[in-house]
Amino acid sequence: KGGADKAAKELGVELLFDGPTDSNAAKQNEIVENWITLGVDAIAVAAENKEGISTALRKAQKAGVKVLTYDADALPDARSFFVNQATPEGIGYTLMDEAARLCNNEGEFAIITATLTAANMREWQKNIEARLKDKYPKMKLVATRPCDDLKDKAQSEATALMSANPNLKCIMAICSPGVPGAAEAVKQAGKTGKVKVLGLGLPNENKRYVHSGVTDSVILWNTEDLGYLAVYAATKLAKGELKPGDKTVTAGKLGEFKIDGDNIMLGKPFIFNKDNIDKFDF
Amino acid sequence: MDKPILQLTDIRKSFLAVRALKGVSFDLTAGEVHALLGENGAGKSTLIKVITGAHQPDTGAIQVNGNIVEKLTPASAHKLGIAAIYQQPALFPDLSVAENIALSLEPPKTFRRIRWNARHDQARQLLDRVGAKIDPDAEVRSLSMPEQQLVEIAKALGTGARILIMDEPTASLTHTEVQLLLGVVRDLRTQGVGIIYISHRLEEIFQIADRVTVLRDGESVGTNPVSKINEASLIKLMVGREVASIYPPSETQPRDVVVSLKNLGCASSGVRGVSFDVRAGEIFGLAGLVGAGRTELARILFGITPADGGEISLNGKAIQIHSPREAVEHGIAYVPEDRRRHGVILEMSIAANMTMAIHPQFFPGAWLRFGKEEAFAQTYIRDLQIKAFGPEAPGGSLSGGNQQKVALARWLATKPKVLILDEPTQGVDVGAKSEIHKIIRRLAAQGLAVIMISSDLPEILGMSDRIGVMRGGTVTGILDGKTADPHSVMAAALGQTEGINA
Amino acid sequence: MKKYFREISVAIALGILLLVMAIVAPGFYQPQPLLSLLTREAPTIVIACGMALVIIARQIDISVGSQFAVCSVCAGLLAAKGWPLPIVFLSSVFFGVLMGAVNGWLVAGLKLPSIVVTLATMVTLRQGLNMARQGEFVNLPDTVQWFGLSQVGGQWLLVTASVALLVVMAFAMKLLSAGRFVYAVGTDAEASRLSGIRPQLVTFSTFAFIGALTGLAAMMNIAQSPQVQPLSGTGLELKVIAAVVVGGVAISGGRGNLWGVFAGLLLLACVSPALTHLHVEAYWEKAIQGGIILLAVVTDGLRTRKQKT
Amino acid sequence: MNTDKHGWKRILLRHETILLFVLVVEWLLFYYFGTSMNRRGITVGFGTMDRQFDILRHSCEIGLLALALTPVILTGGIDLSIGSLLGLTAIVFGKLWHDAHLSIGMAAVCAVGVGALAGGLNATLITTLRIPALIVTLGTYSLFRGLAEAITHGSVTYTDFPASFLFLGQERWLGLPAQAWLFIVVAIATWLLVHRTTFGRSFRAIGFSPEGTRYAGISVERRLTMVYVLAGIVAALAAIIYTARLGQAKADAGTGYELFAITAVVLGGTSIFGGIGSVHGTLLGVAAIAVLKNGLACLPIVIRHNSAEELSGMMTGALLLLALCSSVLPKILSTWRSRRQSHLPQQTKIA
Ligand SMILES: Nc1ncnc2c1ncn2[C@@H]1O[C@H](COP(=O)(O)OP(=O)(O)OP(=O)(O)O)[C@@H](O)[C@H]1O
Ligand SMILES: Nc1ncnc2c1ncn2[C@@H]1O[C@H](COP(=O)(O)OP(=O)(O)OP(=O)(O)O)[C@@H](O)[C@H]1O
Ligand SMILES: [Mg+2]
Ligand SMILES: [Mg+2]
Repeated sequence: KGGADKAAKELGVELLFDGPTDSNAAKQNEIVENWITLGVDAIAVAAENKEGISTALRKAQKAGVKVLTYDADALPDARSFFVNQATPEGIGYTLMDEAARLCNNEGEFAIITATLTAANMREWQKNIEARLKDKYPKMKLVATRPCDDLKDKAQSEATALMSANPNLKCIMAICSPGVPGAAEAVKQAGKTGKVKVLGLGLPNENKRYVHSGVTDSVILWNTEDLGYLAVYAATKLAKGELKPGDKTVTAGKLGEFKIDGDNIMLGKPFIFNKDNIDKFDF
Repeated sequence: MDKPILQLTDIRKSFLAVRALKGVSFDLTAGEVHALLGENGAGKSTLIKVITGAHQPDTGAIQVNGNIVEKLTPASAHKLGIAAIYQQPALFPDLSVAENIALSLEPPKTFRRIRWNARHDQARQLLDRVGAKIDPDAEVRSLSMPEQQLVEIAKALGTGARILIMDEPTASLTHTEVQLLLGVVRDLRTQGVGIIYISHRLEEIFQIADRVTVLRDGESVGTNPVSKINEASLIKLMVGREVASIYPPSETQPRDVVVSLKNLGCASSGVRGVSFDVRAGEIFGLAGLVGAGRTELARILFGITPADGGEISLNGKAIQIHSPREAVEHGIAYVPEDRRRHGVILEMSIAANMTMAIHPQFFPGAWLRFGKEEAFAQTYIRDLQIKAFGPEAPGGSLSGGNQQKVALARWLATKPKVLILDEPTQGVDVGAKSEIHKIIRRLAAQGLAVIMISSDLPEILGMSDRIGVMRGGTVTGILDGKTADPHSVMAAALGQTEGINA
Repeated sequence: MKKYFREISVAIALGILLLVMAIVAPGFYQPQPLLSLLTREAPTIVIACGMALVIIARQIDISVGSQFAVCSVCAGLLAAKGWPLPIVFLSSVFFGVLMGAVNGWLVAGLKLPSIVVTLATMVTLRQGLNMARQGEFVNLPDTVQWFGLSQVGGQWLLVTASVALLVVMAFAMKLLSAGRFVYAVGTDAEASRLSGIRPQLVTFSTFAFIGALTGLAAMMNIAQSPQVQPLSGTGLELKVIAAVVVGGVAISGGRGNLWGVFAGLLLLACVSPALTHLHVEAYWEKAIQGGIILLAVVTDGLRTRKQKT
Repeated sequence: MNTDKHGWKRILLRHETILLFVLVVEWLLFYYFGTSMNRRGITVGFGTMDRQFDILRHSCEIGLLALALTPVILTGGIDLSIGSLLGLTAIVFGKLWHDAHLSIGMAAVCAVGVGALAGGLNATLITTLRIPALIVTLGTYSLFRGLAEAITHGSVTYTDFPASFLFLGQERWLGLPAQAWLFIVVAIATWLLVHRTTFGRSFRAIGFSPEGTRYAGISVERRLTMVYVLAGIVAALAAIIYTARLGQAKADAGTGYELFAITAVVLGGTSIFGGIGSVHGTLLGVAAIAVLKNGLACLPIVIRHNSAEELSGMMTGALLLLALCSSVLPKILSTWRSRRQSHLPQQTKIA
C-alpha cells in the first residue's frame, strides 16, 4: 500500500484502495463492481479467487475500465496484464526450497494455512507439494491445519502439531498471522532451533522472532515495489501508454521491467532473515 | 379494636379492559383472621397482589403500621413483614424444596453464604409444622399439586411475618391437612400475626375467621364480624341476589350415547380406570376437588396426552385419539380451563381466534378470505353477545367472560358432536356467567353431548343432567343431577363414601 | 446421581476420548503441550463461566468475541504506551464491564431480547475495531508476556487462575445467595420477583459480570504472546456457547452447573488436538464438532422425552 | 371518523412505514452525496442504474435467506444453519454437476432436495425432541459447514459452469438482473404464504403461543417442519444463484450470511419472540442494509478512508439497536406517563 501511495503521488492520480478484512471472494466482487459504477479508469486487483473475481473483471472491461491484476492472478481473459512478482510457482517453490534448505533436505514438516478454502493458498500449496515430489524425496508433509487467519489459533495448532509429530523439523505458515503464531508456539515449546519456522508474512510482525532465532525466514514479495509497479502500470494502461504486446514498461524510480507475454515481471519473492529484516518497516 | 396494621384505601387496578378492582378499602388488625370472600374473578387475588407489591395499584393508598407506603415492591413488602401464599404456587420447579423455602426466608443479601445443612433442618421443621411428609431435598418439579401448596405454606410460615396472606391455601388439601393448617393459623393469631384468609369453603371461614369482607366484581360489598353473619347472607352478599333461580332448567330428553369411555387411563397424567357414557343432548358434569384429575381426563379425550389404556368409542365405534387435530376431526371440542394460555391467543384478533380450529373447512385451499371471516365472526359476536369493538379486536382486550365466549365460539364453529368445557365460568363475572349457562343449555338442546368440568358446586348441581365425581384420577361416583345435593357430591369428592350410583 | 446425569455423561465422553488417546496416540500426553493446551483454553474457561451464568439466567450474550477483541486491543495499546501492568489490567476489566453494562441495560432495562441486542453490539464493536485498526497487530512490550514471570510460571499461573475461578464460581453458584438468585431468575422471573428478588438487577449484573470476565480473559490472552491481533476472538462466542450447552446448561434457563461446563469445554477443546494426533485430516474437524454438539443435545432431548412419557 | 384517524396514525407509526421512510431518506442522501461526474463526463457512483442493479444483485442471496427466516422467526424459532446450508448445497450442486455429470437442472433439483432434507433434520430435532431451535441449529451450523468442507476436502472448487447457467447470476433478463426474478418470485410466494394463507396464520399463532395453537387443533409439529424445510429449500436456491453469480461453488459459500439475514429480518420489524412481523418488513430490512452498505461505498470520504465495509457493518448494528429501542419506546413512554398520572391524585389525597 505504501508503494502504491507513493506512485500515485508521483503520477498525480487518485488512488482508491479497498480490501475486505477477511478473505472473501463475494465481497471482493462487490468492491470491484462498486468501482465500476464509480467510474474509475483502471482497476488493479489481487484476486482473492480466480474464477469468482473474473466475472466482475470482465464486466469492468466491458465498461471500458482497464484491468490488471497483481499478487494473485485472475483468468487471463479477464485482465490485460498481471504484475507478476511471484507466481504461485514462485511462492510455492521458494517456500519449499527454503524449507528444504533449513532442514537439510530431509525430515517432516507441516503447513499452517488460513482456511482450507482460501484459493490462493490452495494454489501455493499445490506448488509446494509439486516441488516436494520433484526435488525433495526425503522430506514429508505430515499435516495441513487451518488457523482461520487467527494468530491465537495458529499457536494452538502449531503446539498440537509439534506434540503429535515429535520428529517435526519445520513449520511452514502460508498465511501472515500464522507465522508469529507458529513462532510463539515453538518458542513456548522450547524447541527454538529444533523446529524451524518459516512462512509468508510482514517484517514488522515477525521481527522479534527472527531476531531471537525462532523464525528463520519470512518470505514476501516486496509489497512496496509491487504496489508501486501496479499503480504505474495501471496508470499507463489507462492512458494508453501501455498496450498488449509491449515488451517492457518503465516504472518511475524502479526503472524498467520486462514483460513476458502479459506478465509484468517484478522478480522473485523476497526473503527476509536476521540480516536484512531491520531494513524494512511495514 | 386496636389500630390496624394494614390499611388500604380506595384501591383501583385495571388490566387492559378488565377493571379488576374498582376502589376497594380494607383493613387488618394484629391478631385477627380477616377472611376475604367473593366469587371467582371478584378480585381477591388481585387485591392480595397489590398488598404484596406484585401489582402496582393504579390509584389508592396503602398504609402499613400507620405509615403510608409509596411504592410497594415484593422486596419492600418482605421487609415490612408481609408474606403471602399465592393461589398459583410461585415456586421454582428446578430448585429443591429446602432451597425454595430458603429463597424467601433469608434476607436477600447477595453475597451471603448459604448453609445447606441449616436450610435443610429449617425446611424439615417448617414442613413438620404443616404436617407435610416431603423430602426437603426433592426437586419441586417432582411434587404433586397439594404438596407444592404445602411447601408454599411452610415457606410463608418461616418468614415470621406480621401480616400473612393465604389465598385459597386449602383448595387442594385433604381434611386432616386442612385441620392441621387451621391449627397453625390459630397459633399464629395468638402470636399477634394479622392473617388475611381467602377460601371458597365457607365452613372454614366460620371455624377460624374473626371478620369477613366480601368482594363482588371488584368492589367491596361490606365487612362484617363473623359472629354476626350466617352462611345464607354471606352467599347473598357474594352473588348479589338469591342463588336459586340462576340456572336455566333442562328441557331436553337425552338421546343416543355419543361418547363412551371404558376403563380409560393414562399413566403419565395419573388418570386410571375411567368409565362413563355421555348421550346426545345431555350435560354431564364432572365434579371433584382441584387436582382430582378432571382436566387430565379432558386432555386425554382431546389427544393432548394420549391414553395408554382403555377404550374411547364415538357413536359406537372405537377410536384412537393421538393429537388434538385428530380429536377435532372426530368432532370432539375442548374449551380449556386456562383461557389466557390455551383458550384464546391474546395477541390475535377475535376473528382469527374463532376460525383457528376450522382452517381446512373454512378456507379451502388454505387461502385466507378476510371478508368471509369477518362476517363469520360478526355472527358469533352477535349470537353469543360478545362485547368487543369489532372482529379485529385482539383477544387480550376483552374481559374474561368475553374471552371465554370467543373460545366457545371457536369450538362451536367446528360443529362438534362432543363438547368438553373445563371450568367454563371460572373468573367470569356474574352477568356473563348466566349467559354462558344459557348457551350451554341451548347447545345441549341442539343435540350435543356436553361434558362440563367445574369446581363451582352450585353450577354443577344446577346445570348437570348427571354428575360424575372424580377423586385421585378416577371417577368415584356418578350421581343423578336432579337428586344430587352438595353433600353427596362433596362426600364422593372427599372419598368418604364409595360408589353411589345413579 | 440422576440429577447430574448430564454432567456425568459429558465427563464420561471426555474420559473415553482421553482413554482412546492414551491407547492410540500416547504422544498426546506430554506435559508441555498439555500445559500449553490448557493455557490456551484458560481465557475460554473464564468467559465460559460468565456465559454459563448468563444462560442460566435465561439470556444469551453473543457479543463476547467482539468484547474480547476490544479489550485485548485497548489493553494492548495502553501497555504499548508504557502504562503499568496493574492499571492496564484494571482498564481491560473496566472496558469489559462497560460493554457488558451496555448490553445489560438494553436487555434488563429496556427489556429487549438479548440475542438481538448482543448480535447488534457484536457487529458494531467488531466492525468498529476493524475500522480503527485495519487489521494491524499491536506489538506489546516484553514485560506483558507472562506478566513478567517465567514461561512455565506464567502458564501455571493462568491455568490455575482460570480453574480456580471456575471452582470458586461453581461453589459460589451453590453456596452464595447471589448464585441462587441467578438460578431463580432463570427458572421463573415472575416467581422470583414475588419472592423479593429483583430480576432486572440480576440480569443486568450477569451481563456486567460476563463483561468483566471477558476483560480478564483478554488480559490472560495478551499475556500469552507479544502481539495482539485485532481479529482475535472471532468465533469465540460460538465456541463458548457450544461448550456451555454441551456441558448441560439448559438454554431455557435455570438448569446446569459449572462442572458440566468445564467438562464440555475440555471435551470440545481436546477434539482439535486429538484429531491432529490421530492424523485425521483437518477438513473433518467442523463436522465432528457439530456432531458432538448435536449428540449432546440429542441425548438430552431423548432423556427428557423418556421422562415425560 | 374517529377510528379512521386512529387507523391512519397506526399505519404511520407502523414499524414498516418508519423503515420505509428511513430507507428513502438513506437513498436520497446517498443519491445526493454519492453521485458525481467523472472526467469523461459520465455520471458515476450511487445514482447510476448499474449501481442500483448491483445492489439488487448483491442482495439476492441474503434476501432469499432473510425471506426463508421470516416464517421461522414468526414461529418463535431461529435457524442459524442456513448460511452453512447454503455452502453445503452449493457444494452438492457443484459436485453433482461436475463429478456425477448430472445436468445443471438435475443437479439443482438434487441440491434443493438436500436443502429440504437438511431443513427436515433441523425440524425433526426441534419438534420430536423439543430441543430449542437455537441449540439445534447451532449444532447443524457446524455440521453442515463441516460436511461441505469434508466433501471438498476444503479445497476443491467447482468451476467452469456453462455460460447458460452463469447467465442466471451475471446477466440481465427483461431489464433486471436474472436472479432478481427468482428473488421476486420467492418473495411473492413467501408474502402470500405468510399473509394470505392459513399456514401463515398458524405460524403467527405458534409464535404467540405454541400451546394455545395446539389446543386449537393445529398440528404444531407439522407447521414447524414445514417452516424449517422451506428454509432449507430456499437456502438451496440461494446457493444456486450464489454459484451462478460467482461462477464457482466452494465450501465457504455463504459464511456469515445467517447473521446478515437475521439482522435484516429483525430490522424489518419481526419480533425475535415470534408472532409479530411481515415479509414486506423483511424486504425493507434487506433493502435498508444493502443500500447502506453500497451507498457508503460511494461516499468520497468513506472511500478515501477505505472503510466502507467496516462502517456499513457498524451502522447496520447501530440501526438494529435503534430499531429495537424504537419498538419499546412507546411502551416506556406510556408507562412513564401513566405512572405520573397515578401519582398525582394519590399525593393530593395525602395532602
Ligand atoms: N394479569 C392479569 N391480566 C389481565 N386480567 C387479569 C390479570 N389478573 C387478573 N385479571 C382479571 O382480573 C379479575 C379479577 O381476578 P382475580 O384473580 O383477582 O379474581 P379472584 O377473586 O382471585 O378469583 P378466583 O376465586 O378465581 O381466584 C378477573 O376478571 C381476571 O380475569
Ligand atoms: N403436567 C403435569 N405433570 C404431572 N402431574 C400433573 C400435571 N398436571 C397436573 N398434574 C397432576 O395431576 C393431578 C390432576 O390434575 P388436574 O389438573 O387434572 O386436576 P383437576 O381436577 O382438573 O383440577 P382443576 O380443578 O384444577 O381443574 C394433580 O395431582 C396434578 O398435580
Ligand atoms: Mg384468586
Ligand atoms: Mg382442571
